[in-house]
Amino acid sequence: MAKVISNEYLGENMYILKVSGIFKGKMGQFYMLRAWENYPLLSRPISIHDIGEDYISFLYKVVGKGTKILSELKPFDEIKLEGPYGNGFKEVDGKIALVGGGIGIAPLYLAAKTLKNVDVYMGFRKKAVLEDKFKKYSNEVNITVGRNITDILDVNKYDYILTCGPEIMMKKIVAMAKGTNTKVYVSIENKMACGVGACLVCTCKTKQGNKKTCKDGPVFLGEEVLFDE
Amino acid sequence: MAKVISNEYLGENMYILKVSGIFKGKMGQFYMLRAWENYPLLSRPISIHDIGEDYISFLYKVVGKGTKILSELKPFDEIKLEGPYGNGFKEVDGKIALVGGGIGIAPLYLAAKTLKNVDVYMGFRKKAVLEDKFKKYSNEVNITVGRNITDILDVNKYDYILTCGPEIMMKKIVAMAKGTNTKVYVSIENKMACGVGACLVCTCKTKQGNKKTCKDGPVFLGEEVLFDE
Amino acid sequence: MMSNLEVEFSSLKFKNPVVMASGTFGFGKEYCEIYDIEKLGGICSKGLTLNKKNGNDGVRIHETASGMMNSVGLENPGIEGFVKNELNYFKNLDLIKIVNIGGATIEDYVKSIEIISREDIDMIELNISCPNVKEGGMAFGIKDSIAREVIKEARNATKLPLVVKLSPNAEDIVKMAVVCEEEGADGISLVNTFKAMAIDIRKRKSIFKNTYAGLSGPAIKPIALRMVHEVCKNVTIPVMGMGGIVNYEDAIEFIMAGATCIQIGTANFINPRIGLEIIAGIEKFMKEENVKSLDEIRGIV
Amino acid sequence: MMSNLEVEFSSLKFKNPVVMASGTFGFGKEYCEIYDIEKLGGICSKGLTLNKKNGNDGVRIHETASGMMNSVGLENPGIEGFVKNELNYFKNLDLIKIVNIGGATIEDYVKSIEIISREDIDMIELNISCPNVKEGGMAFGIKDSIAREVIKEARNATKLPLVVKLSPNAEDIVKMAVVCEEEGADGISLVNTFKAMAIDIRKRKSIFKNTYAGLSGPAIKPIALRMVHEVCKNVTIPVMGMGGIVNYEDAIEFIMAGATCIQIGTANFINPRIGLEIIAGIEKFMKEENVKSLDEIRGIV
Ligand SMILES: Cc1cc2nc3c(=O)[nH]c(=O)nc-3n(C[C@H](O)[C@H](O)[C@H](O)COP(=O)(O)OP(=O)(O)OC[C@H]3O[C@@H](n4cnc5c(N)ncnc54)[C@H](O)[C@@H]3O)c2cc1C
Ligand SMILES: Cc1cc2nc3c(=O)[nH]c(=O)nc-3n(C[C@H](O)[C@H](O)[C@H](O)COP(=O)(O)OP(=O)(O)OC[C@H]3O[C@@H](n4cnc5c(N)ncnc54)[C@H](O)[C@@H]3O)c2cc1C
Ligand SMILES: Cc1cc2nc3c(=O)[nH]c(=O)nc-3n(C[C@H](O)[C@H](O)[C@H](O)COP(=O)(O)O)c2cc1C
Ligand SMILES: Cc1cc2nc3c(=O)[nH]c(=O)nc-3n(C[C@H](O)[C@H](O)[C@H](O)COP(=O)(O)O)c2cc1C
Ligand code: FES
Ligand code: FES
Repeated sequence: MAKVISNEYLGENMYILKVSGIFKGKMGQFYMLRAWENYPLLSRPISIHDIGEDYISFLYKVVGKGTKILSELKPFDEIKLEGPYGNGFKEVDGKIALVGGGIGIAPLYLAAKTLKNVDVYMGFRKKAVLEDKFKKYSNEVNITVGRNITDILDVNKYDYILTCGPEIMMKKIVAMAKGTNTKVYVSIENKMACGVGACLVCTCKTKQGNKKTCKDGPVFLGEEVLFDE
Repeated sequence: MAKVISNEYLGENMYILKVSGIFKGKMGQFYMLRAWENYPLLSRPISIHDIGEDYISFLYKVVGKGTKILSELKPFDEIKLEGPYGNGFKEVDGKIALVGGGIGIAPLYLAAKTLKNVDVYMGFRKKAVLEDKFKKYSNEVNITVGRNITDILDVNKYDYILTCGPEIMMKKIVAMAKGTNTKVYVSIENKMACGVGACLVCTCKTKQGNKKTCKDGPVFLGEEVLFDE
Repeated sequence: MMSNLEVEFSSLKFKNPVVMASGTFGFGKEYCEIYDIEKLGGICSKGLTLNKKNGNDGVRIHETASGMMNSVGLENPGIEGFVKNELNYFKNLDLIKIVNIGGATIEDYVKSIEIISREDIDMIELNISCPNVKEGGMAFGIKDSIAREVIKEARNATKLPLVVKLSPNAEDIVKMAVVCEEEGADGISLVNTFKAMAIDIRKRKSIFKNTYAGLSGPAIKPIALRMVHEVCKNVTIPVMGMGGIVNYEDAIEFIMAGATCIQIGTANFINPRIGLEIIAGIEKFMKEENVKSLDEIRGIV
Repeated sequence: MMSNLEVEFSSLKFKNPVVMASGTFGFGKEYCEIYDIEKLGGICSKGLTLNKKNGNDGVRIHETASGMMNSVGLENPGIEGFVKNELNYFKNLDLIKIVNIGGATIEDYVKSIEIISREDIDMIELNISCPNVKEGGMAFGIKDSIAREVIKEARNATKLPLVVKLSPNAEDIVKMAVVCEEEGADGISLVNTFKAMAIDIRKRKSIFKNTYAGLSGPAIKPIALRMVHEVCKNVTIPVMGMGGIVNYEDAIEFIMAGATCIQIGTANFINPRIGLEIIAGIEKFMKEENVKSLDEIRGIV
């Protein structure tokens, strides 16, 4: 049981939840969150957005029952966190772009903080958020609103692209990088139950066969992933 | 949807919940309360403790899931109330005693307020509550702590006894009044589903056959009720 | 336009597919005090037996995770009692009026059906989950060979539209449905409650005097929906689907699985006005998805 | 005293009655990183088939009211893959090690059992919920006549203690259990998941590619408990009870219904340390209620 420090509304149904305590975790890893007893049944996987000596924070979007309950948390309320789970982003070196679509920007902040000197690309439907926060740890922050972020991304400029967001966006980026020297890492979102690799419900199909999104991922090399259809 | 005004802790796991709005209801009637979506499944029957022009209040004890959720309500939180249901206490006239055991005192406050000039008897396990509040509307307030309230009750002094509390207490009072001229009205607590008389899960066995606690009760003439065993 | 919610079930026209389930809505009177129940598609009466029944002793309800167990034991005034005291109000309701009939022997069923068939009601729902006394308590609803007999006799006993209500405890629910169709039932309704148990560990006793009781509510919805889907794929007569429906999304799921009408039971206890809300929700869904008639989506999955 | 939690199941002694259910605990390795799993009574491996399986396509999980549906489709490394890559770790665990075996034909079952019987494990759990290819996909777990064949052959193929895991979709769960006993099974475990369905009403499609999927979790507990109770009253071999157990109270209910061991599946996803908490809870209950051995309360209801 950990205690909520704050739960700030950012607009566009997005919140930043800050929880007090000493937590482990690196960029791209996630925790299973639970701020309820037995209903809904499953805990919810949420990426680490930021982490410090005495806190951890999560950026999340309200899309259903679980995230709704998260959004109602107030300072001093209790929450259960299990993790950190998953492999996280690799500590790559070179020219790096972080590309996020919508709530997919969540894990990229810790990535920016960790990797430094990155270029950030963020695509939003209606309104940009956290632009200034990201600027602190990046060379440039490029934003689209209501337009595909892939429209303004030149994959050839980068050695590495770390991306998280709608599958269609990540798929596009992988396709754009095909035949180039750019390596794309994608963070896959699949529904999860155990979060630790025991139940096999979160399968990500790859050229190497079935992988567990929770344990072998959520970060995969883009070219390895067999996206749907 | 109504809004919580206050939710005051009294000690001994008891709370008074005050809800804002214009409500109907008289002594001994109850509402079905629900301050949650679909879990737990059923709403909880709680007697009217007090009612005014722009509020209604409930005195409840935390015993499980539902009352636990009620106890976490804060001012401005929303709550659903369906009611008033049930028959309530009769407007009797004469020498009247109100006898409550534990949380059974809940409906007696509105009874005292309505009937006036009553004698109140309240039995508690460990600590008395609301003594002063009851004094305002009664001739005398008699209290036992850790001892049976029936020990200090002389049924012959009264024309009517209205009682609510543990079944064993009410049964005792009915037995004590047997053969006297004192009429005892008991308020029965049974688990409920619909609250309106449609599902037949809240049966109270009486000499007149099965009655619905929610619709025909919760107040019955004590001598009519066939208590368990 | 309310009209596009209309559905035809056998020879009957329902204003909308939303029907209140037997045993959860009394004879309609109680809910009438809360809202205008004539907005509903139909209601099923509390289960009636030939003779008055006092129902079961002991606890009659127990809440479970997203469900509830009941052991009412068919408490009811008996067919004659119903006809005398309840029918007058019931029959004047402007919606489809279904009378649910239970029984412990074929003779009882037949007699009840004969009596009720003389009255001004729209349909009979034959509840075959009751124990068959002759077969040693085995419910009619478990084995299709036993069910066949009672359905056959029931069919012969009435000209009213006859719906058979199946138990999810049936050995083979599809076979059971096929038997209903073969024996001339006009429709099928399912599911009734699941046989279930709960134990009071401090008292070291079953919560219910009868040991087992019937489980209903959202908990059972995924199983009920599967059964309705299986049945709808295997019969041509119309189906009333139910089991854990609490919102319009659930209702649409049952319709997409093939149900013509849907019934709402336990959800009435969550919200007494749930029927109206589900009707409104279905209408909203149809508008959003540009569905002109439920025929377009029925059985689409 | 931990010792009074010990239970004997056939010839095996479990430290305590708490066993992790097949498919929800992998081969133990993952949870080992979270806590000392050797405190558990036992674990059942993920279901193994003769040959490696990649499992089902499409969505594999869907949450329901107090339950979840899964359609993993028995993804597993195959018996040989298990023996080569997993067994070394698995067999060295200090608890009762149960290997769960699935199959589509009797021949597959028998071969799998023969291979695994050469290895250093404690017990085989025969999962008969898989489709019987010969009978046209009808699961072995539905009809007792079909189940009898596979149990008979499985029994002949091994000297290891053999537990047969029953499906709640069986036509007659009690009959099924009796067949297990008659064919020499050392025990029975139940229940597996319930066949269930969910529909995506906007896409107008079943959530799962296979149309149906298996329901587990608290939603099913009341039905599972009833089935365990019915089975325990009708066989003399020991039973492992499961289905929706999420706390020690649930576990005690199953034991009072007659189960010797209890299995925990879905609850691991609510809280990875649930096994330990349930063990602690059972111990606390026994102290409070002055129960020296679980034998005193087993089957008391
Ligand atoms: C590794 C990982 C990291 C994630 N990180 C974040 C994050 O940092 N911030 C954030 O807002 N979200 C994140 N998500 C997605 C988040 O887990 C889901 O949005 C959340 O579980 C939805 O729960 P709910 O109860 O609010 O919605 P539900 O009521 O369960 O469902 C609402 C909708 O969300 C979909 N959904 C449910 N669960 C998931 C899931 N696990 N993945 C994708 N879609 C789902 C449902 O299909 C449905 O359409 C992450 C998911 C994964 C797998
Ligand atoms: C007409 C009526 C009026 C009532 N008025 C009040 C009141 O004014 N104040 C108050 O505190 N309580 C009142 N009760 C009792 C109250 O309804 C229950 O305490 C409450 O429903 C328990 O809900 P829970 O979720 O907290 O407990 P649960 O988790 O459901 O159960 C906890 C324990 O309470 C018992 N219980 C559950 N429901 C009921 C019930 N309906 N009646 C009796 N026992 C039950 C359970 O068997 C269990 O032992 C009244 C009950 C009735 C029928
Ligand atoms: C309290 C209660 C009483 C019931 N009584 C009857 C009955 O008399 N006859 C009948 O056929 N079904 C009866 N049922 C079953 C319901 O009609 C319905 O089939 C079942 O509850 C599943 O639907 P639900 O999950 O929407 O409640 C009863 C159910 C409940 C909860
Ligand atoms: C994700 C998942 C995978 C499962 N895989 C198997 C399996 O491979 N073999 C098997 O016999 N049972 C399997 N089961 C069934 C469980 O072992 C258990 O019987 C069932 O889930 C009911 O228990 P529960 O409600 O505690 O989960 C699986 C269940 C789940 C949830
Ligand atoms: S969520 Fe269980 S294996 Fe990934
Ligand atoms: S609670 Fe339904 S009849 Fe009383």
